[in-house]
Amino acid sequence: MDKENMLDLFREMVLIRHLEERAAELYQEGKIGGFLHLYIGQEAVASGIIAAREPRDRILTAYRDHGVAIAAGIEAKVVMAELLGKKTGTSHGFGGSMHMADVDKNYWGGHAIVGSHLPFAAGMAFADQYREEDNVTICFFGDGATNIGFFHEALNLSAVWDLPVLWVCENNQYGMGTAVKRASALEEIHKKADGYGIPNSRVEGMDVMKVYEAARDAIEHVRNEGPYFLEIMTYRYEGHSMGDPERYRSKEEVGQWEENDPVGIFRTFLLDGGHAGEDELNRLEEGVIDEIQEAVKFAEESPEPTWEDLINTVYVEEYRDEQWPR
Amino acid sequence: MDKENMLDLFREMVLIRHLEERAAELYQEGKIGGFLHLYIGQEAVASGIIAAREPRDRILTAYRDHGVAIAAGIEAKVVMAELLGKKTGTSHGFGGSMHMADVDKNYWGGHAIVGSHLPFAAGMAFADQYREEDNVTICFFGDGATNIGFFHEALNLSAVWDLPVLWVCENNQYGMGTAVKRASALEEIHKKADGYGIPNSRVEGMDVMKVYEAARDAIEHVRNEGPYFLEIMTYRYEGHSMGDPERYRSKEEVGQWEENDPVGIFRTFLLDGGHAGEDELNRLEEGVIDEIQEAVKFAEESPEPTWEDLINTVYVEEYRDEQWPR
Amino acid sequence: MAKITMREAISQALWEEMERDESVFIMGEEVGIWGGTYAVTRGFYDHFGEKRVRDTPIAEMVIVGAANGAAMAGLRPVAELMTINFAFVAMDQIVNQAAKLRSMFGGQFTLPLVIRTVGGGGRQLAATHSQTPDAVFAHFPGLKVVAPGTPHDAKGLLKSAIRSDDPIMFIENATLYQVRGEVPEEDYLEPIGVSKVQRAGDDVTIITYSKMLQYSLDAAEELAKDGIEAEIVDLRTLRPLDMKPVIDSFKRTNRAVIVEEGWRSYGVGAEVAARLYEEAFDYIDAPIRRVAQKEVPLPYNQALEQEALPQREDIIEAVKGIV
Amino acid sequence: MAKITMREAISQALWEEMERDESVFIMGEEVGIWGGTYAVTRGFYDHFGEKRVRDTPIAEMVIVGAANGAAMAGLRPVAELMTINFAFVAMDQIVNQAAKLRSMFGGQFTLPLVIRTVGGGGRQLAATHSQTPDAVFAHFPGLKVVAPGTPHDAKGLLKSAIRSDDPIMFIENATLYQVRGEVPEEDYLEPIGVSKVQRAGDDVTIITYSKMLQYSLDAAEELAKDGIEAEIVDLRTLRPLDMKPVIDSFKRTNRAVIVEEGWRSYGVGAEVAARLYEEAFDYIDAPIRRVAQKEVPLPYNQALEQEALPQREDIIEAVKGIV
Ligand SMILES: Cc1ncc(C[n+]2csc(CCOP(=O)(O)OP(=O)(O)O)c2C)c(N)n1
Ligand SMILES: Cc1ncc(C[n+]2csc(CCOP(=O)(O)OP(=O)(O)O)c2C)c(N)n1
Ligand SMILES: [Mg+2]
Ligand SMILES: [Mg+2]
Repeated sequence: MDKENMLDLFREMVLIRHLEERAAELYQEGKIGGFLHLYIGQEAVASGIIAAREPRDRILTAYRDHGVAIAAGIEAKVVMAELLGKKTGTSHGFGGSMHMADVDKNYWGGHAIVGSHLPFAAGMAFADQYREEDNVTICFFGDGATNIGFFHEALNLSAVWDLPVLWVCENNQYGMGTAVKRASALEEIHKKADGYGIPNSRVEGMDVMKVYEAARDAIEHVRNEGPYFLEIMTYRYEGHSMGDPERYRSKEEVGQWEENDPVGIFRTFLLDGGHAGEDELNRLEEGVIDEIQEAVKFAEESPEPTWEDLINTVYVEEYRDEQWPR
Repeated sequence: MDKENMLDLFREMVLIRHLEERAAELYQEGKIGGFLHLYIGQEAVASGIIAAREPRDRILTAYRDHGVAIAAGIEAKVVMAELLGKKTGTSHGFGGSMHMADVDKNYWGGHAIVGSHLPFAAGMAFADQYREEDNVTICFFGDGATNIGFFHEALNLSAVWDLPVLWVCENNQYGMGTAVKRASALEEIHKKADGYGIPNSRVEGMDVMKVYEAARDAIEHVRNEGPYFLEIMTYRYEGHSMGDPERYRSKEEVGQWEENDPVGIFRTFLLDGGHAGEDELNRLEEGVIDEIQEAVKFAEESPEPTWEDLINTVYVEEYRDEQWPR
Repeated sequence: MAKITMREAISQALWEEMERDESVFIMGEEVGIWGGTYAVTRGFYDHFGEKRVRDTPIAEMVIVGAANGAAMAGLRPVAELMTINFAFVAMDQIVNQAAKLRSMFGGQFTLPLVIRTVGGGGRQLAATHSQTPDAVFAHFPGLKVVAPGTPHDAKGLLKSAIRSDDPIMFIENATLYQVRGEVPEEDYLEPIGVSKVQRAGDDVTIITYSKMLQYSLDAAEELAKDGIEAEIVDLRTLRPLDMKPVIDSFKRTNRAVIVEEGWRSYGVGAEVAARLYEEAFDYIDAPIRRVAQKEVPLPYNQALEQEALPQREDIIEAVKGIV
Repeated sequence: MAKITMREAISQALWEEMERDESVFIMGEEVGIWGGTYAVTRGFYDHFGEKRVRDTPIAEMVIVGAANGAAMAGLRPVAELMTINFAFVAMDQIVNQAAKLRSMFGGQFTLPLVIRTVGGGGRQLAATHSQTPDAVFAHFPGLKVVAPGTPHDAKGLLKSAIRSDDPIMFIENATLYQVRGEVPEEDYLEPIGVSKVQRAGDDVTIITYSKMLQYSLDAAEELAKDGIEAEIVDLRTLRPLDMKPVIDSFKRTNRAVIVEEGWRSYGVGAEVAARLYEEAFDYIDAPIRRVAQKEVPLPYNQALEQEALPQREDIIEAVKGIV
């Protein structure tokens, strides 16, 4: 990766971090509703993986999706507008925090039923295979999602049909308040892929360059040889969602992981490697702060979607029903 | 196993074989309705496994359940009565071929939604663990069932909660018309258990003594150490159910497996090992033929269940609804 | 016009649409080598090849789920669920995903999905394999639910469904596959969401669909012998629910019987009755009757299963009770 | 009597029944260490221990499925599905297994299962997380479906449910947990399957349940200012559906409005309306009105979500339209 790309990547991670912090504030202020799941601590995963994709490669994830959206190239203001439920948001205000997508960016959501999007990923990869296009579908999901039936059926199908999917498990140690070993027979989650004959590996997820390199190789593998499974070891610094009492872990544990802050690690890497100077990085960070501020302004000033907008999303074709609320 | 037990086992396998053949005829005659899935060819599996259980050990299986019912100790006439939809049947005529159970024999069905009973098995084993009873729950299912979400969730839970379940996959090479490798990422199905950290092995399933010995060890393991997974290699000689066009396999293939007929193998074993003489085995077989004849007579002469019988099964408690069809 | 079976009509619709459009493919359990458990896709695997006629593992969640994904990515999947009873295994993918994906993401993509499945009782398959839970699927906005009662409608509606950009649950009935009816030779479509008068009459309106259309037609012939002429309106689509032909008919007959195969409570008849009362209150001369399945899990025993299922005699009796 | 919240009432019911009967246990996602995502089981894990308060993997099929098995084996599971939206993932185990197992095997065993879950919209959770599909579950014979609207009923009904030998779906509402009401100190039960008059009145009958009971009570107060006295009948249980108090009331008021949070078509109101017309045809003075959710996947945007959900004003308007 060249210097410019590295700095872009750094800026992106900082952007995610600030976006999430600002979102938390807006939630406290009551400007964001619903559930809000922050990506703070996991930035290196989405950024590292997605840095390695081609634009034609598809991306899907679960409800912890703002960071992934940013890494997929969606503007912060569009993410912010969605959080505020505005028409200018990724999903025109109908999806909210958990359901962001921008298919022009090949970002297919943002899915809130745990595991439900893994079958979609298989189907999208099938569509590409069917049309003989060599796209890769990259599907993110949590450690907790590996225990649900969707996971099993989707992984099996991807292997039997030899589908070009990169399965990316973000192992952040917990599914809500349940530690991996209390929910999963295998703690080394990537080994579950052996049950489907899918090659796999585990990667340290706080170091974005390591994630990037692993992703590059994995995507290469998928494009040429079929499905691959990456387990990325990471951690979320905030609660599962806003309002989590966090009875399941100690402050010490969180503190230990904070010492491995992915933004900090990457900053050090850039400085120590002579890829950038303090000033440069600080300027980037200031730019991010401005961008977030503008994003909030944009979101706040954006129009609300209308009832007609909503109705128009439900069916494409004629819908004859006298009681239909048009 | 002593001689008497071996002869019982032989008789049981012959009984299953004849029962199934008679059932096929009754189906052709229109006396049995619904779907009919025969166990012919797989007799050594249920007989071998169940010979190794204690009466306190629970049994569950899928819709291919007549043979398992007989092995669980249910009388042929009660099975036959169920096939004819009679009140004297295992399920009082409400379940039919696919849904036989006799909880007094610790036989918990007979379940027709593929994979749906694997969660039940986990729950039953949990109940035993909860009450500190050292029962083992033995759960049979097909190769095809290992690709459905139920399988994944149930196996995972059995491992995480360390439940006393013996998982028994009857690998008869096909799920309906789909060969294992066309549906399952792993052809060595027992290795799927590795994905849950459950010890496992594969056993030749046409030789009832081999099945019995494997089951004895496996049940011992489960009783003392937690879940175990057995894959039994077997084959069904008849179609998936009555009316199967069998386009998915050749006559030659079936013929090859028929050379390994489990009844024939066991017969030879008994004769060669000096455990029984020709006459003795023939007498047993004649007894079976009589038993089946009587079973059919019993079933045909048995009363039909009434509407009231049916209604009484639906709810235990009072049901206040003016439109309820009492 | 040729008289063909419902099975042939459905098979033709699939075949013609696959010939017409490369992006249509079929996936499901035993759709390929077996030729479909109800023989609807016999010959497809040989003709269209493994690429477009995909046998799947027994895994309904990923059958519908992957079809959802393929549809989002621009293909036109026809996902087969062997019976509607197994649709419950895939319920989330149907009612929570297919029905909502487009709207929830602001209409960014279409979801041209057809889920073909088979419902109905009467074959002694016992409680888990005999259901007619059509109303349950019709409850969810975002889906369309189609359930034809004649070969003509089955073919025309299935073709429309495959060409539609909306997710559609297409519910066939296992005991209708042998029913014969006239079907045009040439390409034709039937509109989704349009109820249809299948028999004219002035004395009572029978509102029904799917298998019960056949029962109702039989009952109407019996009633005619007693001089009672029933008009039969076939809903054909449960969502959207096109009440116009129902109300037009009712305004003439002032009497209605709704006939469905599924359970009575919270069934199709409830909705139709409620709407009739709402939209034609001033035209009611007698209570509207519902003929439906008795509320028990269907038993294997044949006599009891038939006792629980609605019969032609029940329709006749209901009509005679109000005319 | 003490005024406590719905959350406390439900929590007490669980606690008392667990104290009373060793065979009762709780299983579900986050019921243990977390204390329940809606804090209903806070303190249970510490008090009853890991054995009886079981955190599970995120695996709804095996949550309900293992509960089915445990119930067959004689325990009394209370399986929690974090929200009713996730019940679709476990749909087969609920409607195809729990509802049918006892009957299909001829009544050999009982299935004393309670599935506790939480429905309702209005919290900007968007389409997949905001549903009120209660009617869907009520369609299946073999199940009972309970959905209380007050702390008093929640406690009494949940205790009855836990002691019942039938499988019961117990549907709470996320926005009701803070609602307060009087609850007796002593042990009491409320009968399952008995509708209840929650407010007396002579001018119109409002039939409702769960959260919409609260809305209806508010609306009734407003209506009273205009001299319209609404009688409110709370169904409390959707299956079985006890229509007697509804019909008794309707025979006096001759007018009815049915209020539910879920979608209108194929919803609860349809069944209640159909039955009213069937059972009290001669007492109808005006069309029966249904107030329900507009038929769209609920959007995240707050204003639009509220526009889709039934409001107190809708109830008032519906009543005024017929009195
Ligand atoms: C089918 C389903 N069950 C339960 C939930 C509630 N839920 C939302 S997130 C979550 C935890 C998921 O954990 P994990 O997959 O590890 O992802 P993480 O939140 O750690 O990113 C749960 C249980 C849900 N959304 N869908
Ligand atoms: C959930 C579900 N999907 C589909 C079916 C239809 N079906 C019945 S048996 C069967 C094949 C099962 O194969 P396997 O598990 O190998 O068992 P076998 O019949 O070989 O004994 C299928 C697809 C079903 N009963 N349930
Ligand atoms: Mg996690
Ligand atoms: Mg098999």
